[in-house]
Amino acid sequence: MIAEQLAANIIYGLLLGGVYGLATMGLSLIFGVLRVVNVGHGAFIMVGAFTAFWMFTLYSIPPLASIVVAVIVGLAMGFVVFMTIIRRLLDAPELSTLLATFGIGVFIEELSKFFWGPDYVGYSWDIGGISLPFTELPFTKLYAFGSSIVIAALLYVWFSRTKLGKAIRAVVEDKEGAMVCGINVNMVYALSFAIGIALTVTSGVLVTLFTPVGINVYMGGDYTLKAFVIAVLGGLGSPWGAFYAGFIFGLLENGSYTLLGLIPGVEPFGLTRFVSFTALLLILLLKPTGLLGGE
Amino acid sequence: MLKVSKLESGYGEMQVLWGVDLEVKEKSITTVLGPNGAGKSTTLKAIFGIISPWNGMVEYFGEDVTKTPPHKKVEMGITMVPEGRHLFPNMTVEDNLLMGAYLSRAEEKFEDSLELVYTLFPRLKEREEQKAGTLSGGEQQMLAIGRALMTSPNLILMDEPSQGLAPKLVKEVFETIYKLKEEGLTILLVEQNVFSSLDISDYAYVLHEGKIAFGGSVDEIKESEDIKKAYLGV
Amino acid sequence: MFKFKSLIIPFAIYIILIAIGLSQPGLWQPIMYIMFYIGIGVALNNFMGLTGYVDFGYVAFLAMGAYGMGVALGYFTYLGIWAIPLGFVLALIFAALLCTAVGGVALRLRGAYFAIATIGVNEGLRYLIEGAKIWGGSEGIILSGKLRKTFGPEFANYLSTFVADAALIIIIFIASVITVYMINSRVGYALLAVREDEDAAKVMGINVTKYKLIAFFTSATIGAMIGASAWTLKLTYVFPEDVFFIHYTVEAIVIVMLGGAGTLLGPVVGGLIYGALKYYLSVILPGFQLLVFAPLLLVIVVAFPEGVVGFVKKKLQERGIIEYIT
Amino acid sequence: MLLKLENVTKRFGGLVAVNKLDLEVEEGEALGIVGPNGSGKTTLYNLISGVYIPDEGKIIFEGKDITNLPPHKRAPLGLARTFQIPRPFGSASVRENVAIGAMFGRAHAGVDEALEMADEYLKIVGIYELRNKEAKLLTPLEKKLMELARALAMKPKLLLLDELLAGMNPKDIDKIIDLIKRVKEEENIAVVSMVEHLMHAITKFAERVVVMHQGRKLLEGPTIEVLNHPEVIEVYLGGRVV
Amino acid sequence: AQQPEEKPTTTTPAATPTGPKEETLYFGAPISLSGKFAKEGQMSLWGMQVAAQWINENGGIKVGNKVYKVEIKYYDDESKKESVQSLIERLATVDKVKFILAPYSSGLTMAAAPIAEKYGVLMNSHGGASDYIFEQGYYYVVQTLSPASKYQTGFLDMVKTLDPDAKRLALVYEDKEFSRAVHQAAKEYAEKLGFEIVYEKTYPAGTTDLSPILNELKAANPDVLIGGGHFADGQLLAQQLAELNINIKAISILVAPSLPAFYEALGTKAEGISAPAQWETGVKYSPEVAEKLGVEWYGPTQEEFIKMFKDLAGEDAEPSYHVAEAAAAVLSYAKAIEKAQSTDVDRVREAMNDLEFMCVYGMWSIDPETGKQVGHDMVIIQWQNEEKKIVWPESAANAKPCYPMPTWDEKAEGKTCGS
Ligand SMILES: Nc1ncnc2c1ncn2[C@@H]1O[C@H](COP(=O)(O)OP(=O)(O)OP(=O)(O)O)[C@@H](O)[C@H]1O
Ligand SMILES: Nc1ncnc2c1ncn2[C@@H]1O[C@H](COP(=O)(O)OP(=O)(O)OP(=O)(O)O)[C@@H](O)[C@H]1O
Ligand SMILES: [Mg+2]
Ligand SMILES: [Mg+2]
Repeated sequence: MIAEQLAANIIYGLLLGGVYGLATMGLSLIFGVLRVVNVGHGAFIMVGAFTAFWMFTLYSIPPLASIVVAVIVGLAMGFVVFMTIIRRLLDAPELSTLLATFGIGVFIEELSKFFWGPDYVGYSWDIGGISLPFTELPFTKLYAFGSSIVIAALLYVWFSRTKLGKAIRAVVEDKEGAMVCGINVNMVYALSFAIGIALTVTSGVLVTLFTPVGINVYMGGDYTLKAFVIAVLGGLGSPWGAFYAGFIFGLLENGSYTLLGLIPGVEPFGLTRFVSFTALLLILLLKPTGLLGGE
Repeated sequence: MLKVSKLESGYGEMQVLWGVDLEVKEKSITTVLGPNGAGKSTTLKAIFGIISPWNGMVEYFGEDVTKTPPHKKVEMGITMVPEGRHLFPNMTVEDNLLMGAYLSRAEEKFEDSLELVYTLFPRLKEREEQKAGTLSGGEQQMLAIGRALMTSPNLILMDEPSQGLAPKLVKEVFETIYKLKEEGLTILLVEQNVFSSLDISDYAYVLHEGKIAFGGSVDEIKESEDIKKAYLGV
Repeated sequence: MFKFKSLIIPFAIYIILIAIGLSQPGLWQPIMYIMFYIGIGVALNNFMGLTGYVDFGYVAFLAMGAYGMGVALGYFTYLGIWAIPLGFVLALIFAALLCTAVGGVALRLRGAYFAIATIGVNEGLRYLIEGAKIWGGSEGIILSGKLRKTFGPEFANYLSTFVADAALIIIIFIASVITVYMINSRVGYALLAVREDEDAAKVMGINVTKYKLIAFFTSATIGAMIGASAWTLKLTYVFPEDVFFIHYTVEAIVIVMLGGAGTLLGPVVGGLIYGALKYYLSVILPGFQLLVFAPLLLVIVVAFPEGVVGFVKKKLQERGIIEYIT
Repeated sequence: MLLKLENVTKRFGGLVAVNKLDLEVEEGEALGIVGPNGSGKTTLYNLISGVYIPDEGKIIFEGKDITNLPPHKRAPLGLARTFQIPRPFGSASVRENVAIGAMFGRAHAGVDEALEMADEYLKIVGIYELRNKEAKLLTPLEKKLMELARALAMKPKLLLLDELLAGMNPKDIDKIIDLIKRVKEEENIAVVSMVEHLMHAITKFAERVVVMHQGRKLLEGPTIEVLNHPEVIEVYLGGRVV
Repeated sequence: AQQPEEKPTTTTPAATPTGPKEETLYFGAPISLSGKFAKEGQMSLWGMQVAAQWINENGGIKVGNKVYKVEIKYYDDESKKESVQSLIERLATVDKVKFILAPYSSGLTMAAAPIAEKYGVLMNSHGGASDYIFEQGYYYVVQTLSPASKYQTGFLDMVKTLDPDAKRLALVYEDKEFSRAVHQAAKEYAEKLGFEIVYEKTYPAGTTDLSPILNELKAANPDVLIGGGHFADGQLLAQQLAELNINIKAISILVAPSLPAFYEALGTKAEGISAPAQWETGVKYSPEVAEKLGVEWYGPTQEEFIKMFKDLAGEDAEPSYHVAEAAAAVLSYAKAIEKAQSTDVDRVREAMNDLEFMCVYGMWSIDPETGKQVGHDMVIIQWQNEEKKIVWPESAANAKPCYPMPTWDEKAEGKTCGS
């Protein structure tokens, strides 16, 4: 009985972890390249969630297809935000971008509320699932997971195989060095920011595949928090680290539940959060720069 | 080939260059000497575009490139070996060189450039797989020059390439620079090592408080005791 | 002493604010609202501004303070009036305990790793309290009834409408003095070095851990005092969801950055701008204030990336008045 | 004996940066340390100042074993250094930078006293007029001079200079060497150890020279003698210099 | 800022040529138009405005020879306690408002109480349900909505009536003060009714995956489930019950199902799911019913109410119970003021003690001592055939309960509660 539930929770944890991972990669990428801590991260996830919602509700476009829309929306938003604000702050003290992204996040939320209202919306894309002996696995969640993996893999290939991907790495390592190689540093910044935001918005779509309800303009806060933690766990600035860390976090969150349930007189679900956040600290104690963090 | 006229620039509100004029002839080595803080590095940075010129003009083969951003300059065949090397420390030696050939113009000549670099610096070939950050100072300097060569440049701006190198390496670096000239490259060199740089240069300028205090052929400088005393402390 | 010249402007600001609050109808709470923001700015600045470390989990210290007071008033109500000083003591103790735990673990981390690890501390602690049902778990501690029964409704009200505010004001005054003292003492210089280059600071003979802990501890305990007074005493309840709300940390960081980190005047001006702007916008444009507030904030960041006070300081670099601005 | 290193080794992964090194530094001497790039000179300084802890061996300072002492406990004993790549406290003023040295080094001055000392040392190194400037705005040279003032203000017994003169104008080099020599006498700094690649500077300053090569001590002895040794010429100088 | 001038404050005389003296009476409201309660805040504001409009169009509030027109003076509290306190004070002093409509949620109401008390203003809670607010001894805080302890009890009564054999009850709810209060009270009540509690677990706020709990719940095999907490998690609970194919005979979820968005989000999955509501469109409160019960009717009829709401909020908007409860709070002030024939806070509060009336929202009367709402009854709604129907209590119902609800598989094939 307990074994079955544990198995179910582990599977769910892994699925959830995949989405967490993707939802963090954008944050990590932006930090890695631009040293910008995007406090407004969750607002972009929210935009992605609403993209999926509107595409489905207005045009009956299945959420998987609206990933394409999300990428476009994300690139556009990223580009605009970079050009209007972030670009002006690159030479300013590191933390001023934190202030800026806070403002951007609030602005996006409030603007969304202005247009879309404060409702908690959702959509039903019922496409069945797989029945396992101990639980049910809806296809939507499997798709969310699959898409995360595919997107992460595509990004990996793009990063390691294309010139532009390498240029991004070069800029991260040494800006002036990149300049003398003929790399357009500003373009790389703009592009990385835009890709980071596009990833985040896309992950917002996948989040709704996982949780197609409760979509609201303020939904991003919890994701921001988790994304921060996962980003650090994976090693800041390392999108791949973030991806792995997503799995660990998802697993801890869901997987520890069954065991905590054995303790009498507590709320095991609440304590899973305690466990996952404590695990973060322990891991950082052993490896102060996260799993894949450099020096 | 490169003509700089009345160049003014600085940092924030502080002006450092107060009208620098200089000229670099094709296939020559031109050295800029001068005391610390005179604005030598600033001049190179302003020419290359790392900081923007406030006033004046930079011409490259007669074309106005004053406002051209660095990556476009590299495209046109200008590159720089910056002070402090600015390598990609976590990339291997090979990858650093690869990044040098980032632009397609350079990529086409990748094989040739790489061969040139490895013949000039056999040490780099030996350390191909080592991370740039763990190289010794001298090796790093070689790599910085090598990476610049990979952009298949016509003109290289070099900022104190011999700084911090062991005497043996200093010699090698100057020899290398000389060889580069023989290969048909043009070099604008900033140095503190007065004697060695004058030895290999064709033309020299002395920069003092953001202005050119002297410019001419190397022989002229060598002959002028005044200049040596006043600006070079030798 | 000349060092304390830089207290003149902040104290003048406080006194003017208080005077406005006392003389203008309906402005006392708004002023306290602004003072609260100034308070968390000054408190966080004592750590963040002086060491350069960002603590995203900072609100946990306010929470510890809130719980300290909550536990004293909720579980030791029989002590009568003495429960209040006990509350402050417990606030200090809880904050110090958390400080030791976090300091021992997280302060070994650098930069953004530290910043975000502290989120883990904050969230972990919150879910521990909720999950293990400590101090009432998610139901929190509700005090109004107890206070009213123990002290009578008059005095209970007096506690949350006067004593709490007075305590906050006193805390802010003391915190400001501490800040100026720290900045001008060996501690301040040590922290300046730590902020700029921790490794070089060590070689200079600075016991980096010690000074970081001093700043951390100071900032944490001031935060706890604010939590005890501005939250528990004033609101008469403690809910974990509320006191561990990370938004407060973000606001505090924003205030410090807005004004200028590492200066005393910075968070004061930051809190003033932040609080006043938000209050008046919510009065003039209810429902749309954040839509206006956010772009305003962005304009300020782009115009003064080093904070308003940082900018002014730079402009006044060579003038005599600079001595008054720290 | 002021400083004694016994069989000190430091590894980075597979690389042995400092290899079974023995080194003794007498009180009152002016020592030069030279060697090819990557021969372990900076690493040696990092070991002495406590930035790294050796993998093997012992470091003894004034008879006290400081091998495992953290850096902040070494400085008050009388150790001070400059960095090869300057590490100023960027947003602090030049004066504050130097004062920090005076406060936490062996001088252990109070705040006011330290600020006065800072002025004094800034005058000595000749950048007094820059004292209110933010340190990060200095030129590399000025940063080096500030680091020298900062190290001197610590009132060290042993001063470790790491390529202080690199990139300096020949005219200034002579001035700085004179200055260090003078301060060394006046301030009773027992020893100055200097790492440089500039041979005219080394010959002008050092009484004794240690040559490092691949983490080991290749040779040591009186300056002129060592610099003329064929092995040194072979691995380091590449030709006769003096 | 686009509005340079602040609106005139206090009771400014309106320009009326003749007749009784007309004045404007401001009711003050700190309201959550941003932050986590933005949705409820917006709904409540509309409710207040509808009620004020109705009062003004129907002769205002008559006190002596004066006629008061009502206007709602509101500010956005961003769902934050610090703001609430400032705004209460501003309302009490600058705007000289004596009658406050409390902010949304119990926590914010608690934060407001000491300040309100200090300035001697009356505070009427239309969105703070928790019982503890009224156990603290605040005399000037009164309640219009039914307290938390009553939320899930009606549903349990209903199940017990429908199927005395459905004994296995499970509770799955959000670990927050409000839902805890609701479900603790419900649990006690259930035990009294003879239910067997087969499963009880909470989940933390902000959860996006309930599967760990639901996998366990499935094994517990309950007949009846009560739970939820707020909008997002309530929707999620239903969604994941469907995904995991956990069939239960009757489900009541707090808050979420009472909004149309619930059905829009879940589609047929919402069929048969119930929720407690303070009010619902179609509930049978009318002047006639009032007459039958011998209580006074006050305020718009349901048709009027909904029409006025739609005029204000837009044709597509559906009033949630927040609209009605906020409107009722406004009406209760008006009624009490008329009864007291004074705008004096103490006299009005006293008048409230034995005030009893019915409005579109239902009955209104409070416990004189604590101010707690005792007159009002909750209703149970259930989604049936794409519509929200009132199924309990029988006196208010406009449909029969659909019991047991269709299984998830049946629903997936399109079966609804009507078909
Ligand atoms: N990044 C910078 N920010 C502000 N000021 C700078 C910066 N870099 C240089 N300066 C200022 O510009 C002036 C000229 O500096 P520059 O580096 O060009 O001199 P230089 O001739 O190259 O000296 P050196 O021989 O020491 O390299 C100096 O006074 C310095 O203070
Ligand atoms: N932190 C480190 N991690 C890995 N390798 C290191 C580290 N520090 C130094 N090294 C390596 O140790 C060797 C010795 O370096 P060190 O800096 O001591 O040389 P050096 O004698 O000071 O050279 P230079 O004259 O160029 O400054 C070099 O090969 C260097 O790459
Ligand atoms: Mg230079
Ligand atoms: Mg070195």
